[in-house]
Amino acid sequence: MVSLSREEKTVIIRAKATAGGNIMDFDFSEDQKFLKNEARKFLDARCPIAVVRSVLDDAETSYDVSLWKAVAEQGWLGAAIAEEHGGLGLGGVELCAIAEELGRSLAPIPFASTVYFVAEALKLAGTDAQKTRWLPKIAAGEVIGCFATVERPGVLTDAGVQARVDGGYLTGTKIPVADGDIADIAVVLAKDGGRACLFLVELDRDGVTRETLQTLDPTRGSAKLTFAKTPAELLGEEGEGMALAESVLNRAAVLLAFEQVGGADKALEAAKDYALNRYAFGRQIGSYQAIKHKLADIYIKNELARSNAYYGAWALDAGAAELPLAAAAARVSACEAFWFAAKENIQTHGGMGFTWGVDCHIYYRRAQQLGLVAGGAKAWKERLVTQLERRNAA
Amino acid sequence: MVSLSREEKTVIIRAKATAGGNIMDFDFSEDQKFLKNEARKFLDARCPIAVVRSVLDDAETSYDVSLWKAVAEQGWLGAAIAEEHGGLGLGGVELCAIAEELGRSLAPIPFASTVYFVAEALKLAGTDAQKTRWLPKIAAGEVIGCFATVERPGVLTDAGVQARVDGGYLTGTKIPVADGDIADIAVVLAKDGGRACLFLVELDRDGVTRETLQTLDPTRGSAKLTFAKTPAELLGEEGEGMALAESVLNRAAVLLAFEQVGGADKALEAAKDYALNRYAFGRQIGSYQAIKHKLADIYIKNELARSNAYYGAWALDAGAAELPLAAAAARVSACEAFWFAAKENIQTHGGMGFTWGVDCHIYYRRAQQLGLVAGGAKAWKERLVTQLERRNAA
Amino acid sequence: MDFNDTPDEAAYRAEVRAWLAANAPTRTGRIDSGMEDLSSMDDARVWQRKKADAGYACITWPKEWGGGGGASWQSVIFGQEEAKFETPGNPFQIGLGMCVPTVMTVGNQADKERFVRPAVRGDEIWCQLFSEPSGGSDVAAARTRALRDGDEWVINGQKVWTSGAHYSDFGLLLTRTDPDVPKHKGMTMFWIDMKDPAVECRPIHQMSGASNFNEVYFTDLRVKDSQRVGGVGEGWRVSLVTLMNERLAIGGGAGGGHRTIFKLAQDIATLAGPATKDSALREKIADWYVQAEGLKYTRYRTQTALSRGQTPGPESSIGKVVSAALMQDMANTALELEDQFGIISDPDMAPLAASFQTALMGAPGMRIAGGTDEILRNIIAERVLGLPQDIRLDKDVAFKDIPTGR
Amino acid sequence: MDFNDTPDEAAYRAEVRAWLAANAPTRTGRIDSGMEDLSSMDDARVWQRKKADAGYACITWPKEWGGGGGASWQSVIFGQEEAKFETPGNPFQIGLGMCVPTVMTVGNQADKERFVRPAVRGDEIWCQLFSEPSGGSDVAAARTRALRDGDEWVINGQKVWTSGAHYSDFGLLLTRTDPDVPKHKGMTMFWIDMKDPAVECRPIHQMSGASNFNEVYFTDLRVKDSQRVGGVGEGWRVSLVTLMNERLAIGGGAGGGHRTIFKLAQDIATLAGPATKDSALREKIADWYVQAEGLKYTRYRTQTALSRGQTPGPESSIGKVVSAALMQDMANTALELEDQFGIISDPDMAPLAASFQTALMGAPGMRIAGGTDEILRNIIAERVLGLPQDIRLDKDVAFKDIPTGR
Repeated sequence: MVSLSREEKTVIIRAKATAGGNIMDFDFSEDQKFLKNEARKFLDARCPIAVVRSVLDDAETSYDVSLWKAVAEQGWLGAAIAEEHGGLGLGGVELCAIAEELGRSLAPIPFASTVYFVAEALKLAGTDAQKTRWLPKIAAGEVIGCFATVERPGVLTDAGVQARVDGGYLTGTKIPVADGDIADIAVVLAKDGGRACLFLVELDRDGVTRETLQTLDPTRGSAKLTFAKTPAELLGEEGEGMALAESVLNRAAVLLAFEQVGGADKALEAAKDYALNRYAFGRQIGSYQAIKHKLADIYIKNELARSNAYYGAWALDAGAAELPLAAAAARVSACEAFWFAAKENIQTHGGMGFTWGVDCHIYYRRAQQLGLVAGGAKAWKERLVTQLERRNAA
Repeated sequence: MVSLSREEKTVIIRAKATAGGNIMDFDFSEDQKFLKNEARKFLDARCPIAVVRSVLDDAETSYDVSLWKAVAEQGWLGAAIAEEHGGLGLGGVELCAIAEELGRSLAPIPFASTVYFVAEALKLAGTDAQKTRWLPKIAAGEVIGCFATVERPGVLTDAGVQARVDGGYLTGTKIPVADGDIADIAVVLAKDGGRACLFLVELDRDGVTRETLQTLDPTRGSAKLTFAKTPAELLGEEGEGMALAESVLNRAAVLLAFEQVGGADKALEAAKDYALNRYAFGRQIGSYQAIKHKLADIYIKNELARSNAYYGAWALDAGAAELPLAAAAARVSACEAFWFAAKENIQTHGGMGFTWGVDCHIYYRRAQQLGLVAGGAKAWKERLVTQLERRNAA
Repeated sequence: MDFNDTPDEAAYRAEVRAWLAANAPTRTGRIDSGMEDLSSMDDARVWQRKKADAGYACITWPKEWGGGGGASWQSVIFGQEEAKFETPGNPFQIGLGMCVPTVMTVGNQADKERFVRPAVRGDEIWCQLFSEPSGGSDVAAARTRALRDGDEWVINGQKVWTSGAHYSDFGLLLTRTDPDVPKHKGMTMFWIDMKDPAVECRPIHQMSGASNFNEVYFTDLRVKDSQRVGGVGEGWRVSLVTLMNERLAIGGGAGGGHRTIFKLAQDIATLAGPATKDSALREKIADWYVQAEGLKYTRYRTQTALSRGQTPGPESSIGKVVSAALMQDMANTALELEDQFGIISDPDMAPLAASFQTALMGAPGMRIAGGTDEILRNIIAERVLGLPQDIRLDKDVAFKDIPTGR
Repeated sequence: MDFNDTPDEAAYRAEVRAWLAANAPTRTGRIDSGMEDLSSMDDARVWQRKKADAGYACITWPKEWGGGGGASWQSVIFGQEEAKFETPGNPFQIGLGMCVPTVMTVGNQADKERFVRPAVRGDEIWCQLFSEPSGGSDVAAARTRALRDGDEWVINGQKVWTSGAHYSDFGLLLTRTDPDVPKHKGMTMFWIDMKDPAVECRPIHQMSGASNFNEVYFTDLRVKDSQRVGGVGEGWRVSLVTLMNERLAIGGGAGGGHRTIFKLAQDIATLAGPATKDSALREKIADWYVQAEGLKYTRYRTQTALSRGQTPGPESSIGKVVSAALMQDMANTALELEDQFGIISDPDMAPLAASFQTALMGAPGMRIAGGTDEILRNIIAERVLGLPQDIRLDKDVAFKDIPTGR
């Protein structure tokens, strides 16, 4: 083994320096690990891959109702909701721990839309009345939410928001809306007097048309929502719509990153198990460096994504000013990790890997769903660098 | 072996279609192969790596004078120069064949500057008088040329040209200028009356200061040229400077691509030889897939680069309208191939690979020299896509 | 380097063009739907027979066997010209490209006379039965058992990844006849009648939704010893003849994809402005372009070699490795451009009829079918660069003693 | 996840900060020039002794051996705080990080008493003599021969890639004592006096121009049997103890590089406009940032484990693989931005004192020294993921019979 050169040591020394800070506790706490472990046990029992597959193969459903109920009974929906609003009053890190396990199990439920987006939006911008009315229902699993922003291909921009609210009535179209096919309420980005605002819309009201969409991931639902003079209630400050939407996206990005890390870990495990049990030319395929190094690369990306997600979790929990940058880093890293793990897991499985009957493609589909639902990695890279410029300028 | 799927066959069928054309002769001809083969034999004998190393280790020289003379005697300098101007009157493809062999041997001579840049510039824009005066001297090896365009970091732009010509006298600075340390004449891009033009400058005239530069590739020379009221003769139409410079760069890009392909092939051979003769853990390291697949990837990039260079050679030789696009594709592909081959050849050599005594770093240095001398791959990618847009619009 | 024909070539090309103009359907740009629907199968048979009658099917094969009795440069020219037309899909490729040439090389006289002409005319279609569930890339791991019974053999087992098994008339079948000798020594090749009731085909459902392959089961299939192709125990050598031909078939190349993604970019904005001006996209397009063009010109080099009657260099083996990864990367990039909208796979709603969503789901199969990226890199490293084979633990062991993890 | 100290931690950190403020030089940002110039070597010794006197050298080691007798969380805190100062380079790292711990683990009592304290105080410096020209990554291929001669051993052979051999007082030397048994069984470890005339050091000239390593030659070097570290034939087991410690030392991480390239971009234009607005560059910066930050936070996780007295997880092994490739890619991208100008490597002329040209020439060594990318991926695959080792042909063969190509 060649020893370390001086350049290297210098790099390491400097790196240690940049790593400075007080950090003595950069991991889940014992309590959080216990919660995470319980969540895994629960999901291993209640959400084996067969459950996901049944949603995949059933064109009529986009989520597993009984799993949704069971998750509600666990109190996870309200994990990060204050006790006064019927939640457990835990912190953001606890929710991250749950998210990682949900991602591992590919849980086919509208958890992200309801909790990461709508509940976070309410906590962030809701009036006491709005919180008191909706958060307890969300915590109890009585209400499914969805977050409706874009209307066409491409990134979310102010100019792209055509939906209009006039005198409290919403008219326009949102597509795609994750879980819009089953949601009870929607947080909608629309313009009132030309200024973007967030609105709370009950989907059982007049003028709501839903069209279920065919997507790459049938284990999660999506819809086109059309509104014609539908009653809409302002959420947050007038004209703050874009800023609020971005704040919600930042929080969701961190939580989604944990789901992605969980999914990427599971894909790596699947590849590893196959590589250990599949023989070619009289050897385990896992004994070939082409496979060994492929899996090592997956591992590396997963660990980088996990570390970036941890920092995001801290920023989320501490409500730190670093959140926008930390969220962008967590998202970019997690999108890359899950996509890479999912596609190389298929490759590791060879011929079986691209058959419908083997589970690989379910991870591949979910990697795209999670990678696009809060906006794609490309847009988040631009956000990240913009944040970097601000920080360097400061 | 899994058979081909229908999608694949479809792709192949469509690919064949796009490949359409009449192409029945997309390779060097027998005569050209003979010339190429003779060139290789000559350079194997006259330019072993030891010759390159002696230039590398001698801080005083930037080229091998005796090799330069010998190459001139071979007539290569005038290969693509008309017989009336003392050349062999061969075509561009023949010059490409020679370029590939020069690249293979890392020949430490100012061939590119003199032939690909200056001779091509004269052929393209020179008056009969200018051609009659300079081309025979170039063909005979009596004159070394250099091509001076940029003055600062970043791509060549009209705004970046600060050098001025006033009443036939040039004032300004050019840096870096490949082979500017040894050249007799320079083709200089400068502004006259605010419009960019090419000028022919004899470097033994008044007001010329040369400062030899320390570069990443000491086997090739480079200098900072400062002009103070130095006599300069217009080359080509007034105000056509940028356009002419680009035409010269397009021709040079194709010829440089062959040098790069030659160098990349040699780097691959070096890696292969080492992988076959070096043992680790009781096996040839070439029996490990990490090495096998690394070398396969080098081979793939080299073949792609070779094919793109062939198309560039055709466009160069036929003076085809496709030249700007073909040249950009050849350059982008060749830069990528030589850089990848050079750095992974070092990696294949392990600890020995990054020592001064082993030759790997000489290829690594030359890959950068050839990759930057006509402008870097990044700029050429932009040029390529601009050409694509024009073609698609047409 | 010359794009111009010699007088002979020009004359032949003119003749071919005239014939094609008179006989071939014109290209519509539509990608053929594959042999799953049988009408297009009929079209294919009709077209093949037309070509055979005119001497344009298997141009380089002897006339007495239904070929064109022509030179290789003629077959290259015909291929170039035919590719400009929207000809029916080619279900004969595996038969004429792999199986029948194997019969012609190692089969007995009777078989040659029986099979070659009908195959050339498209009257009979062949499939290749090599891969097995336990094998995958390791063809020599075949376990389908053939037991001698007097003048016959009794075959039991399963094959997988067979293209066109369900519409084929005959199949070239690799079997294990002696498990007690090393794997490469105990195999034997047969031709079989795919319509035999002892042969069952089941389509394989792929993640893309398509079913391009079959599993094929043999239950006490009885074949005559005269159906043997090559000697007993020589199956491996025979299979190499077949697979050598497959290599050449693998062209690859996702030409033109850059145009499609540029089209997509024209209707999309990034955070920084119009996507067509986005240099990150532009540089990727440049990278994809030089790869796709590089493959195209590499095919030109192959065609040049063929037209000169030389065997093409190994460059043909790089096609699929490059094009499959390119397809996956381009599709993923396109979806990132579409952003949230990218998840929609409904051709009636997604941009460009969801072609990038389709490509995304098809790409993983492309990287595996016809030899995985890893196998192809091994082939390049070993056959092209002459690097050592991977260490083999299964060479001098009796087949039945090779570890399988089961 | 919490960036705040517990009261104990805060108290200790305050104490450390106070001491460092009073005793350490302040960080100037200058990268230390390495141990080649001996003045900085003296600085290093002085600083090490200061720390030892204050109980801040080898904080977790017992007091009676010169350590601080402290807890692991204390040593983490001290490391964090010390890193904020421009402390001298650390020539003691290999000795205190690898060699001396090996002596402490397997050495005899006399050696422990003789060597530990002087090493902690910086009075004596150690180097590690494992790699050989024929070996490289394969440490167990050591051929340096030690022949028994009564109560002594006579050593002949050559080592390579030794950091600091020329300024070291002692070395930990891996030798071959029995070539007739399998390679891992015939080795023995010794400590040697580097000042012995039978030991010759020659610097290795690297492509970067630097000389961070040495070749070390042994000509009839005589050592006492009492200098043996561990039993005869147990050299491999002993070397694993040493190398296990090396793994932990490899942090890696080119943090902050993205700032430098952004600085470069501010003064450069692309064909499309100012480089800072070039999305191709911006997206690369984002990719590098998440990698560098990911490594940084991975180190936080390692520090957290250490501070909790746990052995850190394998995540520490990913550092160099990521950072070395990142360094090479970023340097190449920077040169492409500089375009023609990028070839200039003169620090007085090239942008940012030619730091990217320097990085470009240093990166290849980074990808190899301390374990090649390939070896590290193997380590991750085998030790972290539990995948099988590569097939070994050299395990049960007598060392002298292992193929070497020579």
